[in-house]
Amino acid sequence: MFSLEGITTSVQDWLFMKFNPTMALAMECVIVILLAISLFAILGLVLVLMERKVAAHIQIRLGPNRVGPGGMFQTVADTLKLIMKEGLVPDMADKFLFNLAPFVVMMVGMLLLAPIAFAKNFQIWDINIGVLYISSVSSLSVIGILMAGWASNNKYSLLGAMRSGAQIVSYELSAGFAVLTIVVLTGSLQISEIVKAQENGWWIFKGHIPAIIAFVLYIIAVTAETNRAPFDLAEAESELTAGFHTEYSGMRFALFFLAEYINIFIVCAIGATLFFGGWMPLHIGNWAAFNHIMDYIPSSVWFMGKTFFLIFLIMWFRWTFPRLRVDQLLNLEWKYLLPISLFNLLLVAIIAILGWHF
Amino acid sequence: MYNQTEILKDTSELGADGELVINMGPQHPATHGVLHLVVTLNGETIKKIEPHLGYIHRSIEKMCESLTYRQFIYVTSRMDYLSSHINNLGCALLVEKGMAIEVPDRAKYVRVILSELTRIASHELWLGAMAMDLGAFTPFFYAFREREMITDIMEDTCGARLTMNYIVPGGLMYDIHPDFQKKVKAFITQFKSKVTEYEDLVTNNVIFQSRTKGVGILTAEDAISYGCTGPVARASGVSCDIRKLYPYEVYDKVEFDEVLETAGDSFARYIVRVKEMNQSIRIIEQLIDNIPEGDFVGKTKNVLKLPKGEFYTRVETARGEFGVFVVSEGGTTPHRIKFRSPGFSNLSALNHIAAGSKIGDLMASMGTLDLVIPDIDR
Amino acid sequence: MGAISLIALLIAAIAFSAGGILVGKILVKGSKNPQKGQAYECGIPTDSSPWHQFNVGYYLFALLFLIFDVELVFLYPWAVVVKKVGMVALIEIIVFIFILFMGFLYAHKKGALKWS
Amino acid sequence: MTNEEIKEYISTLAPAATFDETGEWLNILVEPTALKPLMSALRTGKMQMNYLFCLTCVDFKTHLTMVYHLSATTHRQSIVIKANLNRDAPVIETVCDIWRTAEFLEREVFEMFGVNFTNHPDLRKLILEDDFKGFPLRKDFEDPINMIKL
Amino acid sequence: MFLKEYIADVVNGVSSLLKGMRKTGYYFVHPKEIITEQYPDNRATLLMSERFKGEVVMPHDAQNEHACTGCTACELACPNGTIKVVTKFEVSPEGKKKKAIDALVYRLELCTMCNLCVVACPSDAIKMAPNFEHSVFDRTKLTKVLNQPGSKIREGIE
Repeated sequence: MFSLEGITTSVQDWLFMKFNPTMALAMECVIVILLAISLFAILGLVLVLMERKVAAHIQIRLGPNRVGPGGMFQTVADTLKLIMKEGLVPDMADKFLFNLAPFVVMMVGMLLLAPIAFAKNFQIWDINIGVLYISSVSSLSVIGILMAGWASNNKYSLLGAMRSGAQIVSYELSAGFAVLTIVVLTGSLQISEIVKAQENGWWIFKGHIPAIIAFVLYIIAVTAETNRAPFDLAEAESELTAGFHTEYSGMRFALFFLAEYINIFIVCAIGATLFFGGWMPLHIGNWAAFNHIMDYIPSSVWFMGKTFFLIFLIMWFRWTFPRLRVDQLLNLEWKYLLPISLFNLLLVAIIAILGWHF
Repeated sequence: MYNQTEILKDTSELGADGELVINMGPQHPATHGVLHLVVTLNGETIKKIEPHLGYIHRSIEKMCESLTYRQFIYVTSRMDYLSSHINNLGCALLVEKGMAIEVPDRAKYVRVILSELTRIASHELWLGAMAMDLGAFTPFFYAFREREMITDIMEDTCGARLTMNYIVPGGLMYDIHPDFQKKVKAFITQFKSKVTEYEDLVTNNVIFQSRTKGVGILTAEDAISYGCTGPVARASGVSCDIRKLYPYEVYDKVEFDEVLETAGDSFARYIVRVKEMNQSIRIIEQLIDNIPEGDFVGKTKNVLKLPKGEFYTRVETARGEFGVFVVSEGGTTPHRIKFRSPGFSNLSALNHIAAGSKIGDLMASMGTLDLVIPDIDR
Repeated sequence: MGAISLIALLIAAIAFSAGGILVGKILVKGSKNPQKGQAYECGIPTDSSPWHQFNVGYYLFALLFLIFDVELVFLYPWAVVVKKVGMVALIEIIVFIFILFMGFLYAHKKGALKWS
Repeated sequence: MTNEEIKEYISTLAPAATFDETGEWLNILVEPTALKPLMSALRTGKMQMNYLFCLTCVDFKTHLTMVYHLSATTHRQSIVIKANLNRDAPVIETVCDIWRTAEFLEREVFEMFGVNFTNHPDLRKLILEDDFKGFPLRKDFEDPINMIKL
Repeated sequence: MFLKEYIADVVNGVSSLLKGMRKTGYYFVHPKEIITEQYPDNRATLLMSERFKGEVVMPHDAQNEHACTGCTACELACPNGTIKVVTKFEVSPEGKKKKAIDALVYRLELCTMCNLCVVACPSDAIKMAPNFEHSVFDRTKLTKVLNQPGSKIREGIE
């Protein structure tokens, strides 16, 4: 049975055996670069196709079904189209920032990959402050969006960027509090520790009420942070045409588009790690046989399954709800989510101290 | 690197308080057509909206001056293309009134049924488009599924899906399709079973309600002063349903309620339209089994000539009161024709109801005014 | 792998983005057209630049965020040790959050959370 | 109110008015100068004509005629007010401070017929381009490029 | 009470959202409800209403005969000048001169499908056909001559 478990260590061992340490490290870096790039490319293609298929089925349509079997290569064709398009830069734009913005957005997405545990022992960097690292790096993405909106010298872009700035920073708070809930329960910021703590039950079950509240808060907050409907005010189509990326075309637009989906993947991966036990299989109490069968499913499948479930949830939101207005959006955060988050944090602290969680 | 960029411009040259003038349209996803709004913004708040029209002005009024009374009816299909049948009806009624042409009952019944179907189709499209303006894409497809059934009925009977061109002065161009009654009944069942979906997805949705309630309030007095008609005025509590006030065809024989709301906000306009669809269904149900047998077209002269004088008819389209004003010199063509289009008056209220609200509210206000641009530009 | 992986990932990001844009540049022979350089404003030429002072509404939220985010960072170390320290940590954090909440209520009362 | 009563009432407001009852509604022809006071009186006086449902202009080749269709939402009686204008220099006072719908309708008449509305707050072209020459709905308007004669 | 209202707000809001999600979720798991028509693929089974007004055609029978007398009633009835009847004088075998059409020029790009020409035609020579695939690369191709080359007027139609 194929599993990614142990591959990293064996590759690393092999490299260090064959080459001198510097060389081995360099080789490792190359492998990471290649893996990350291919992951980005594949994720982009898969997620865009998934979005279109989910949207189509919800909207009683078929969705893309012409390119390849069942429309599987539609996104490949779209990417080719975007590559073949001319990347226009408005005359009045701040050209340096305009060109820099997609890079910033991509870098943020890429950096966030580092602490994610894709499978057992398959993690690029198991940093000991993993959760804090994710919080801090993900808040950088707003810079790319602000940069893009400002540099375009377009009124829609600027409005979109401003909205997105206010929105992302606001929702970062409740995302942070939701993450803290799990940190309180686990007592560690390290991703591998958090996953290990869920060996005999995921936090969403073990942490009961506060964990469920935290999960709901987290999902809402990350939907807003990734500028997805119903919080897609930064690119509200009917109001600001395309928001902050109105002026982007060709490959630069594709990078923004890709970054949006990568961000969704990453926040869902983190959500899966925190609340659904990452790559941990589903274990129920002392049903030994059941637990054993579950163990046979590779950890990478577990991880991807959970992540894609959350991604589906976020897509489901998008194709069901209308968009909020900008003041309502901020109201939701500051009047509902934030007080609830604070209250929930206290609740979880009490539960953790008294040991009421399972 | 930054020498090409003036980071902060002097605000004095840009008007007070950093006002931003933004063009919405003609190529904008929310204006549904080529409406051009010049919006003055302060931050997110709208200070002023100024419509610029004429992107698809074809001067239908001038065109009609060179068309005969048989021909000019079909030009009006292209004004408010979503209620083309009702526009045609209004013109035909004018000719019939001017020349005192007797219309057989069968034609009257069919005309009313098709008018109501057109109204439902128009409201369905509006519902989808309005939800889409507010960011909910899915109801659009659900609404279009039902609308598709109506267009199929229209296609069977009228031979066209949008610009029906089914009415001639004196009756109908040809008889209804043999399956007409069966299909309409099938549509009514389908519509009734699916109408709850709009409630789940749109009406009761907390986001939708908060986006539309209290947004774009138009008081009854303003509605009259701005000449608003149709669902827009009825949402403000102004009774203005031509079908009730000045019944034409067989509207005086059917039972239906004029839907009135008092709030005058976007949500009320939404509710009025949804309830109106149900009332239309009610009208159709009363008529569909009772279509009398007989001729579908009355006797008319070969060449229609309106007597010298002035004529005015009005009908209730999906958007409101559609008036046709004809000045005849006694010839075969009108001397002057004026179409009082509901959209034009409704649009004039836009600045009033949207000024002071957010950009997001503009979508709700504009969406619920149900603007069809060819109707405004004519 | 340690922190060096971050450099690797940064390189990956730059390579990915630059690669895509470069491939596009190489493949596409763009045509010159003055209209292509215009900013999009629904087909109407823009008359004024958007680069000027902007409504303060957005910034208020950024300021509030700063306060709360700093507090959030303080909470991280607390969250790690709360289980070990026990009741003392709980009382401490109740006091801390109470003060924070007071600030929040103050901001609310002042109308800073209301969009102007 | 019957037509006779309306006639009497209007005669007190605008003594020079002439009446025509051949059509569906009572037609009242007034002098352009007398139009504005009459309109104000109709709106605020006992007629309460609060609904201007059609405002247009007709080119009779010899003169232009402004046509105002008035109605009231309370008693639902409609009357038509007309005013003949000089074709070379058509000027009439605006009614858009009485009925706000008139603002757009008068702008349309302004560009299509060239009628100047005094005291109109914003008398610009609404539909046509700003540099458009001529008044399309007048009978003598010719546009050899865009108009196809059948 | 404030807190009670606050909680009720949250609960009502969330439940209304869940209702919407249930509806969309229902359609997601019921692919049978899909109504997409695979247009170019289902061309063979595509059902067009026989009344559909797609374009004006002139039916010809097996002997390549039509019923048009060239009376120009359709030309007069048309609001847009879509139809132009070009007539000629045909000499019959008996030496009698007879008016007949040379070409019935139909400009599809001007047509509004109002059906007035069909109604006006005294000999039912033209009718509306349910063709809707009109796209061409050159708009001059939209100007059609309705009578087929070499066609004749059917016997007995005046």
